[in-house]
Amino acid sequence: MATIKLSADKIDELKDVCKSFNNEKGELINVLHKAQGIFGYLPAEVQEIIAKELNISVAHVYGVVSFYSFFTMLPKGEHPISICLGTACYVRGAEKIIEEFKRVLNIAVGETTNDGKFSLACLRCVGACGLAPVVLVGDKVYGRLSPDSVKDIVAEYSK
Amino acid sequence: MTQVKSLADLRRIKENLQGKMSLRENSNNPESLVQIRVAMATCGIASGAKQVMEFFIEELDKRNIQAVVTQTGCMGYCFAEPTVEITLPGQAPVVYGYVDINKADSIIEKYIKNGELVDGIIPVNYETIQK
Amino acid sequence: MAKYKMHLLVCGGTACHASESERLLDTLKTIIADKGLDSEVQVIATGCFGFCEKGPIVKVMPDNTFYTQVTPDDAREIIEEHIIKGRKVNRLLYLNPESKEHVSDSKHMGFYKKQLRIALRNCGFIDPENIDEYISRDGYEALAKCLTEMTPQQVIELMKKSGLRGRGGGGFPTGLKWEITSKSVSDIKYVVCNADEGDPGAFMDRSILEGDPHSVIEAMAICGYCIGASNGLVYIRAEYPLAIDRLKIAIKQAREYGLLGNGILGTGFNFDIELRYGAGAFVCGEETALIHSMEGKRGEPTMKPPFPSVSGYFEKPTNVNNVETFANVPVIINKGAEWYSAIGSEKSKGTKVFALAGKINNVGLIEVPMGTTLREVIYEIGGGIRNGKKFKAVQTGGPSGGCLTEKHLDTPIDYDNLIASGSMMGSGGMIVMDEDDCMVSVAKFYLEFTVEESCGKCTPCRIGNKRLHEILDKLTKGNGTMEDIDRLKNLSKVIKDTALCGLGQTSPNPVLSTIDNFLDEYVEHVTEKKCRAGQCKALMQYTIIPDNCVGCTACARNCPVNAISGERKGIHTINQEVCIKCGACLEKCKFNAVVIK
Amino acid sequence: METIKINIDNKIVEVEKGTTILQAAKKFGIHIPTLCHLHLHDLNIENKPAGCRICVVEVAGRKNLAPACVTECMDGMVVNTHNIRVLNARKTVLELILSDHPTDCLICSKNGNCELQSMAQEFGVREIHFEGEKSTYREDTSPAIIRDVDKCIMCRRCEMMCNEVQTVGVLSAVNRGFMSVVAPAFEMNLDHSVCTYCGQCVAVCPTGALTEVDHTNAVIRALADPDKTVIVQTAPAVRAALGEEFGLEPGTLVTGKMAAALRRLGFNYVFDTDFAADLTIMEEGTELLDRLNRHLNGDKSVALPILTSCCPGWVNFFEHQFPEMRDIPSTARSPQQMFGAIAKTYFAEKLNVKRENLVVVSVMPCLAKKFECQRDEFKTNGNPDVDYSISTRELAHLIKQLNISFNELPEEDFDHPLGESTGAAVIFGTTGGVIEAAVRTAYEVQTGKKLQKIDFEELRGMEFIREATIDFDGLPIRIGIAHGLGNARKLLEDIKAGKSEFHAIEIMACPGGCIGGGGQPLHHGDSSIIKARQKAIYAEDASKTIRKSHENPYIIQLYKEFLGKPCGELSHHLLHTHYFDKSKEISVVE
Repeated sequence: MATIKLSADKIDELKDVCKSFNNEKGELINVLHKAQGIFGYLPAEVQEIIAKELNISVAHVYGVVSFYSFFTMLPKGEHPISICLGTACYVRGAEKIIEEFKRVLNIAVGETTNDGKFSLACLRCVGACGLAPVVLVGDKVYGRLSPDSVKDIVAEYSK
Repeated sequence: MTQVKSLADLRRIKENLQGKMSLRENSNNPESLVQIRVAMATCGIASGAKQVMEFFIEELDKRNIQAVVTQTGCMGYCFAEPTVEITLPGQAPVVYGYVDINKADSIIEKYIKNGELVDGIIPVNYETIQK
Repeated sequence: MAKYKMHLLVCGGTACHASESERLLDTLKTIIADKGLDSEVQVIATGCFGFCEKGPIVKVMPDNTFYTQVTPDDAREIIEEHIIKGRKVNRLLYLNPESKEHVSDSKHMGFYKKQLRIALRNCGFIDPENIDEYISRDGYEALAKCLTEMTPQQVIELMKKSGLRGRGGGGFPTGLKWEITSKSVSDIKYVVCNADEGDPGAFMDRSILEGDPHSVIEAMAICGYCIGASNGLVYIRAEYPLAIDRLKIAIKQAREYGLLGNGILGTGFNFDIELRYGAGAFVCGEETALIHSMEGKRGEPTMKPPFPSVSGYFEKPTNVNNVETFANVPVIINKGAEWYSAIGSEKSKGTKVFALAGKINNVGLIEVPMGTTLREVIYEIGGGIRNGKKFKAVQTGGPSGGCLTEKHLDTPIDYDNLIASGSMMGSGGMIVMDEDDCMVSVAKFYLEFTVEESCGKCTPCRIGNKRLHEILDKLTKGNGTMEDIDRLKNLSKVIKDTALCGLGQTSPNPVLSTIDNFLDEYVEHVTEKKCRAGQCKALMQYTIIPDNCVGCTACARNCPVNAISGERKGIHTINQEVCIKCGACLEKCKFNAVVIK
Repeated sequence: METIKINIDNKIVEVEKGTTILQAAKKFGIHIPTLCHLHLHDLNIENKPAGCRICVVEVAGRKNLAPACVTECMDGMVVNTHNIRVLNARKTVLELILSDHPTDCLICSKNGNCELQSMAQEFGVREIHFEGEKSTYREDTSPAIIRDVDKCIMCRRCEMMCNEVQTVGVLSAVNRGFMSVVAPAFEMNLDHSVCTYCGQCVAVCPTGALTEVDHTNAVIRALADPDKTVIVQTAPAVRAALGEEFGLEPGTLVTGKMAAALRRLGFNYVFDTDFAADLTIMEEGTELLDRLNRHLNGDKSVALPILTSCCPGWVNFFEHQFPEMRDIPSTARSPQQMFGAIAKTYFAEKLNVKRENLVVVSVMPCLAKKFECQRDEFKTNGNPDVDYSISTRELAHLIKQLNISFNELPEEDFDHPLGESTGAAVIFGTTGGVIEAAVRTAYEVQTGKKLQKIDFEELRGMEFIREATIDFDGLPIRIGIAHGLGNARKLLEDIKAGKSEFHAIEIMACPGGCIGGGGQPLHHGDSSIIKARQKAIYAEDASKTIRKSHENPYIIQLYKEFLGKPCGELSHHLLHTHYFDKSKEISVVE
């Protein structure tokens, strides 16, 4: 028997989530959203439990998780930074913003800083094109950025 | 909560509401009913519309100006967020762009109190269908 | 209360700014003060009027006089004639290009009628979290009318007559879609609202949901009534938390008012709405993929037929429309099909919302009647190109669309014209590009997007687009050959011809349209190893002109990779092997010694 | 039936409504190439994701080319299957696939048997006009199956088999776009998954992405070792399919040639798994009757129905997915393992050879057998009862490698004592065969009467789930049969829900039973081949003089000399097994 390592209350919380969706397999994506809300990411163990609760194969769950860019199997930083790469942001210099974040945080896109504070990701269009280029820190939107403003944003969360 | 059970119900509610709104507009006491709409879509909020809205609510209260401050959706002027529309009683609405706390302050002091326009008006460039 | 009798509004937009609007403002203020009118007349700067071609602009309030191309030298005449004597300065008035008459009151200027807000009618007007404000603007009147005065078939006929076509990109006639779904026999049917706006650079659906969620709810219920469905689903991007919140509030309020739920408006009609969340997959904008995603599966499209109208969500007949399409519905019902079909062009009725972005002054959400030209949108609404740069192209239709150029500026925008020009309507993103944008890089940018968003199911999209992207990458690095350009064209055609879904079938459009319109730029990248926009780093070389270099060491000190050497007061040189082309030296050099080749 | 007319390549033809362009073309002799499409008519299994886009054709009036595999014919449709637009598109698509495919065909285990390779040959591809990144993945070697997914072309056939037919759910498309590939959860190796090693994924893979673990070299080495006595056993389904590898018509029985070939390969003794199949009937039949009679006598502690246990894919399946029901299947080991156990005890003693020096090789239509023979419970002091299990395909390779002209071989017999078998044993190779064999023996043992009719037609066929009631001289015995694990799942769920009224159920993991096993010559989508093999199996049974297991003289002798009685103590030790709970448990870690 293989064992899965998660704390008891988290498992219960997860099972409750599944139950709140009547353990229906059609609700998989909703369940995954909630699960990512609880754990911050979707480790293999969480996917195993969801598969079991919804009576679907783990491969199916993983197939779905790995399909959608919103889901991640890696823990994000305390302050996840997402840089919008929509067209509007692209033509207004989003690439330079990415370069600056990479330089300031000394990590590549998809990585988390050693202290676990920041992680860097790219996303497609948050629909705030009027403010391009745009960056999200957690849920907060920062717009009209220039490479110079990167340091200030990082400083705001470094305290 | 009102349940709308029929078309007649719906029309009654509407008339009521419209009555209230025109009452607002044609009030005998115009100073007390300045209307302020803050565009609170993602773009607006991201550029600080929430703080601006809170400022208006608190300051108008403090400064004893009776006004209705409401949120609304995107006015379309994304380049100039946060945007705020001010309607003084009996006058055409005026949209201000790039409204931060300072700008909001001068809007209250100059425009709302004195009818003096403030820099940064966004000319309305569209027609909206009337209902 | 009004302290001032008159206001002079001077456009302070970027374009007007460039044409000395600031000096104009100062001049006006000075003269007003000189004349002692400063207690009666206020001069203020405003945001852009959007009419930058004719800037700088001065508007006199309250009489709405609109002066165009005003120079500082005109200031005195305006004040002395108009303000003091009350006589309008005719030569500065806007000249109606058709009637050749001067227009004195700006309310009569065609320009103000360029935009007509139908789908956006309530955005920026009502409080989206207050159902009463929606009702006071005739909200739910259309639903009530349908339920109590019309049969489903009558509503469908009305929709068909209105000429409304799907606003999500495909342009399928909405009424016809409803009719097909209504004719599918099934105990359960679904109304789905596609709010998975994934087109980078388009955000009208988000704005509508954030600004006027009830219009979508009402329209979905009307659709449910027509097709015989009592279940509605909104498939919405998880990246739109505010829209989700507003929609949830709206649904709750509608339920409390009995406008959703059982026995709506005292009739036997039941309808309710649930939310389903997207999870970051552009392909889920395609309706079959969207349905699979709602079923908890990978968002892979399947072949049509069967169409969702026949077999959709859990194999039940499903009507999928996008947010903007739905937002038009209640107005059409209220004002009638004739009213609606009178707006727009012959085959494309009504208005279209565009998200205007990129190198344009007035970035924002606009709504124009179908048939408006690109020129009107870019120069009269969008305020022209930023920083006085030269217009190069406008990209419509997102990753499925193409780049249109100067020669397309006077093309009326509608579904068919855009396709004929090698682009498409898409969901309405409109990205304006200027001379600093490299067209090969733009094509590469879109292909990078498609490669990342391809679901991987069919070969042409999975591997073909990857190869397209690789060839484009090769070109931008200066390693391309003329055969590569041919290969791009041929492969693009095969991908269009063979890909499984709409995403794949349209993904080569950015490549084809840029090759069509900017072949010389492609060729330059190959034969001259040159990128005229200066965007392709690999093709750039930063060098120092010895004659201009004074040896201040600023460049060397700021070079992040120590590629610059030279003694203080001596001539500096850049080691091309090491240079990463970041441009820091160029920025820091005060003597114009650093140049890009 | 409503018919419609279409114009295909300038020929007006009439087809039934609902026919696809591909089907219509085939009917009128037009071969449209396909890659992802797979239709096993006789098994009602179809894979048509319309993903590869090789089968595109031009339909007049349509903007894009249409995939023939899923596009239904419409009245008046004008189709062109081979104009320049179509040919250019197909070739480009094929080149795209090849541009993301290793070009090591010469050393690929699918060389000469690869659908992609044949297509490149047919299309006359001489140059790949696209070059670029190729997807690379870690190779995954499990006890039975090798996944070399660099060679995956995303046809999704394996995924369909694993999920829709077998409902095992190990494989799924993962990631997206260029990175997408079919893999187990978390892209872990198969041996970390609930894979049953049924090998149906391998059986349908058009390329070398999924292949069996090859033991031919190990067998050659053992045969060359002078210290070893090497014996071989061949499963019943092998003889009905091996000929295909040598160009013989599907359904050609090659029992005699196969025995001859094995002898020429150098095996010291050429035996038959069929012998062990007869032994299985003795053990399993006895267990069935024991459970049945106890049940009839009111013993509620006895679980019924009894389920067959000869199929290792099936055993893996219930250990992973229905562990709580692991007391229901018969405890009898599979014929392969019974053979091994007898060979390494009874026969080793007879030869006076130490078990370590006796090498048992099995030739199986199956890949799960490779896993089964490695199970710890089938080893004594680390030495397995069966040393190597090779597939029908591997045997063909061995024969070819050792320069044996198979088709010219004489017909030879198996050796004694472990080579003698009855007709009952032969039919183990097809769905319904094990239970029919069991019925033949159980009937006579239970009733004490001779069967009037040995053929139980009611138990035969290809329907996925079959049921029949056999009259045991007044006692109605309810029999269920399922092949394909998805159908097994349905029966198990019925049992779990208490809805099942069967006394005995036969389950085979592979559609068709062992004749359709994962180790058989590749059918490349032609399911009539599987039917032909089934026919051959029944023909062999009919040709046998002895057709009931309990009448096999060598089995009688084995019990007399060695085992004592069926389900006796020694049998229990050598011929029975127990099952494990292999489900993942969620245990709490604070």
